[in-house]
Amino acid sequence: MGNSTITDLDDLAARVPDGAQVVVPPDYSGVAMAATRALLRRGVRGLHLVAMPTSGLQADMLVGAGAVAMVEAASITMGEFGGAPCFVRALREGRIAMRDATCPALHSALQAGQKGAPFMPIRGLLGSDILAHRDDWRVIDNPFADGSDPVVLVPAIRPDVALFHAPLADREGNVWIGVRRELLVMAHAAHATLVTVERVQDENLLDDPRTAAGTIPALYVSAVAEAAQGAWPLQLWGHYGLDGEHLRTYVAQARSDEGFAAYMAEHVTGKAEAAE
Amino acid sequence: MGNSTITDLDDLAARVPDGAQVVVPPDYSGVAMAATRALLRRGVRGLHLVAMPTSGLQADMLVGAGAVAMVEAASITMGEFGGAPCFVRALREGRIAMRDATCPALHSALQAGQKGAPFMPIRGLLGSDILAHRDDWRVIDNPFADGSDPVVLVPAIRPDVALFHAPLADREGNVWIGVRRELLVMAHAAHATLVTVERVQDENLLDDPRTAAGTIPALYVSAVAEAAQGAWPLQLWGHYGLDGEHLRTYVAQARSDEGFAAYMAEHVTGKAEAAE
Amino acid sequence: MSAGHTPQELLIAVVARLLEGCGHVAVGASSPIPGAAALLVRALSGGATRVSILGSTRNNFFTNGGTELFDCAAQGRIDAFFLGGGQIDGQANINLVGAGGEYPRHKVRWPGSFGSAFLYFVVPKVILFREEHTRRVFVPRVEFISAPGVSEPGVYRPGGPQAMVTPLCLFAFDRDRGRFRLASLHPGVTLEQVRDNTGFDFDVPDAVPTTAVPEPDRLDLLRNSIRGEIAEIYPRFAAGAFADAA
Amino acid sequence: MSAGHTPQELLIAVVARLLEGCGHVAVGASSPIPGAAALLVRALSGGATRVSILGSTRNNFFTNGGTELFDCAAQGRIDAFFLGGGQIDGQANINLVGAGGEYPRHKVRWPGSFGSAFLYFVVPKVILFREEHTRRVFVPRVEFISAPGVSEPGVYRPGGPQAMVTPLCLFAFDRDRGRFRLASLHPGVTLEQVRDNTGFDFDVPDAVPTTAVPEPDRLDLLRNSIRGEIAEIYPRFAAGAFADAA
Repeated sequence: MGNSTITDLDDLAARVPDGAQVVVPPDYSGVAMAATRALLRRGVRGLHLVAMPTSGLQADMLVGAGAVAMVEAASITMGEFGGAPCFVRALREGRIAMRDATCPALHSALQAGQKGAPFMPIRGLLGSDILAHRDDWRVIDNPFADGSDPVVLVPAIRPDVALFHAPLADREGNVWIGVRRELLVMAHAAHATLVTVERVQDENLLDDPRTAAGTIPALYVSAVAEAAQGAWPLQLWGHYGLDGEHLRTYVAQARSDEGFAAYMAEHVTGKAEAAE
Repeated sequence: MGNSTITDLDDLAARVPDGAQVVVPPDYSGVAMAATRALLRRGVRGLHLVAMPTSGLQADMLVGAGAVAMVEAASITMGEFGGAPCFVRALREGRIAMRDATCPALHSALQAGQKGAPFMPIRGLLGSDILAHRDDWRVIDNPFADGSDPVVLVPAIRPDVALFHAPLADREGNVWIGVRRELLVMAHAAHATLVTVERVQDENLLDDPRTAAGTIPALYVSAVAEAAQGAWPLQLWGHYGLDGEHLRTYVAQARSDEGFAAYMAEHVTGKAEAAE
Repeated sequence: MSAGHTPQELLIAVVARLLEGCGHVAVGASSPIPGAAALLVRALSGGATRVSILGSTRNNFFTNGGTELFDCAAQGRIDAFFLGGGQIDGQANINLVGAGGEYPRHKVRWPGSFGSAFLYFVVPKVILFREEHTRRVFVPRVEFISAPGVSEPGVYRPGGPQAMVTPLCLFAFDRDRGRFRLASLHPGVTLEQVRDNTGFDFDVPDAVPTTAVPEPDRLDLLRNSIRGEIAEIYPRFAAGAFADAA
Repeated sequence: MSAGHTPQELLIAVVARLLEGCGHVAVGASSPIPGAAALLVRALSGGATRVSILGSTRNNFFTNGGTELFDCAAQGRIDAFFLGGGQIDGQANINLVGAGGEYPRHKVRWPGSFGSAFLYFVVPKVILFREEHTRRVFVPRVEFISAPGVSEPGVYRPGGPQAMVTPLCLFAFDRDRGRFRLASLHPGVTLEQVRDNTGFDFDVPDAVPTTAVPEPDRLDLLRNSIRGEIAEIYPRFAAGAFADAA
């Protein structure tokens, strides 16, 4: 448990075992797309993908490639570009298991994992079909209430792997995430945390109190790989916007298995990208 | 619920009602000592003081002055300067109620308050006399465990007031707390948050992503007062150390009611300090 | 454009009236009309109303990650929020998950429930908003309850639905009776038109008012100032939704 | 100073041996000897052992506030921690609250339990450390259990006491039997001396080893490098605890 390893994309991808429970952030928060492509090239299988709390392109590509056994999410969508084509198709054809949730239920379950608490109570949900389909959740009567007060308990999530992209790391493996605190919670809760960054700098992020406040200490980071534009074609807050033209192309191609295969060949498994 | 008020120490002190549940940080995290002296000058009474999770000089002075009805804490101590004299005396003489806790139980209860969760499970405590004396806590069997797995539940803390000192605020009332995240949790959980700062700056703290990562947004801040050296004689991280000579004097004087009264007259209610 | 305002300007004005007096309005992703309405109310309040817009940089001051919106709402610091649904029924149940066939293998799958089954319970004033008023959306009974409109006694629920805004009309929601009541018909819309396009039963007062058109000063504000603010997040919407400033 | 080392140097060496192989050692406030021992083990490990010292700026990398130490421990990321107590009994129960009279009106009141009743349960290797070895401290039964030494079957407890270091000796703790066993006597200390000053019963092996004195290379490290590191947090301790470097 010394400092984290500074490595490359292929090594990072090799650290995600088949069948792992992998937690990933929403499209706006720093998605490790370059690492996801490396993961797809290595042919990962059987993932239990936990969106914290939503996902889009990343989930859709992983599902489309047959890498996912189960999706747990409050939402899977390509946002203004439409539904997630491979996800929707796989769900309809029964090729993946689905655990629908709400955003705050997922955040609370992850925070329970972060805190080593066995579960967390979460308001709402009562009377919803989300709850009706979650046999892994429980309803108890709040023992502090005077009268009856049913409350849902969600079990802690301690993912095998947290995978995300951030602007900056240092040579010790400290990672700067600014106000995107869900990334810090993910790293705390997960057994292994794999991060791609735009850039690795020499100065220790913890030495400056301003950057320290937005930093995940290396203790929680297993490995870091440099990947410039590593969230492309998604955005990275404060650095670059999403590539709308590319996303429109993706959504159009992914509407069919053949189109998705063509997209994969061109952008993921093809020669140009293999050198990534 | 617009921006927070920029005000002065006396107005800040006037915003703490008698009988309020007030949460305060540990001695090293930014204690609003100048505001505490203003509070003592206004003669506050009946406070339910919650240390998050420990306190020292601040709790001792408030207890010594008869301002406190109940203390909830994992520890009350003057650290290397010894025990907290007024606290120890008041406890022995039965003048205050005491709720002993552990640090993580208090942090979890406050986080439950922050999240609007009715309670939080917390590990440990089973078999302790802390638990034996907390009739406001509950033990349930973890409903997710296969066998028996008793776990303690602590009810959420939503303090009336959070009171602390920080290095910096801006004119909107955003407050910079760096890595001292317990201050942010306090502000989220409390109904009113009163903050003293070394300095109020013109630039908005949320405009720079580095300072934003360590900032409590004004939404959670009721009022801010400028108080240079506002933690004195305690330390403020990154700004000044504690005044050891003064603290030794305090501990020596506070050993008796008379000595404490003399300290108060000289340093709190006396003319010099009244102009603070 | 009818009677001096665009359809979007009318809906913004209707939503804005529902938000008046709110201390803090939060607006989710992909919600240009609610977002514009919230910004309008803020402008009218002289800054007393705070607005948080997910996806906006300028109007999002959260510093504690993705959980903060929900924590903030549960703390009672958010007065109004917006929800929609692929299906909405007469009890204000909303469905953001799917329709046709059996869950999870629905024939049509929508993105998912997001934070609906939490915010619908804790935010005092939830406004349902849909830009499509058809029997496809307004169904007798949703096929999947992402979040229920009403809860049994004993369920912790300080929040819930207050009104629903559509391109045809404004509904009020009676939480005790668990039913919508037609509050006003937008200019030019008939009761029959609403009935024909609504799959659930709702209450109708003896005299149905007509929705007030946007006040001229508000139209000025929208066209001169809000248009620019909302363009940060929804440039395409901002370009098409407003009439030119006078 | 006896046999070429100070009493503090001996205790640091004893504690350091208990920490060898740990990935991450955390040290609480007011703990100079455990702190120095942890820094020594880090130096010996070539950096493989991570050390977190509360109150240190240079050896504290936490960025999530006061809760992080406890969360980190519960995640299984802290291998060793130190606890003490105003009273400690033969079942390794510790009392950090008070003695004499009835709680909470104890005649003697100590600071309080801090995180003991959490860390004692979740940190695999908890080392009890006291610089006073008397019957006042080591009592038959603590008057207030801040944290119990052992737990009933079924209680979640991956952690617990492993050993206790005093100025007279080193005890090992048998969690299954809930009893201390004398592991070694410090140089010059007799079994009778330990028995006379210990209020609880403990196991004694047929032959009691003598605690090994600090290895010369470790003394060098302590005097040349650790002394400076620990001075950041405990300047007075650093000035008095070490013999001069050769």
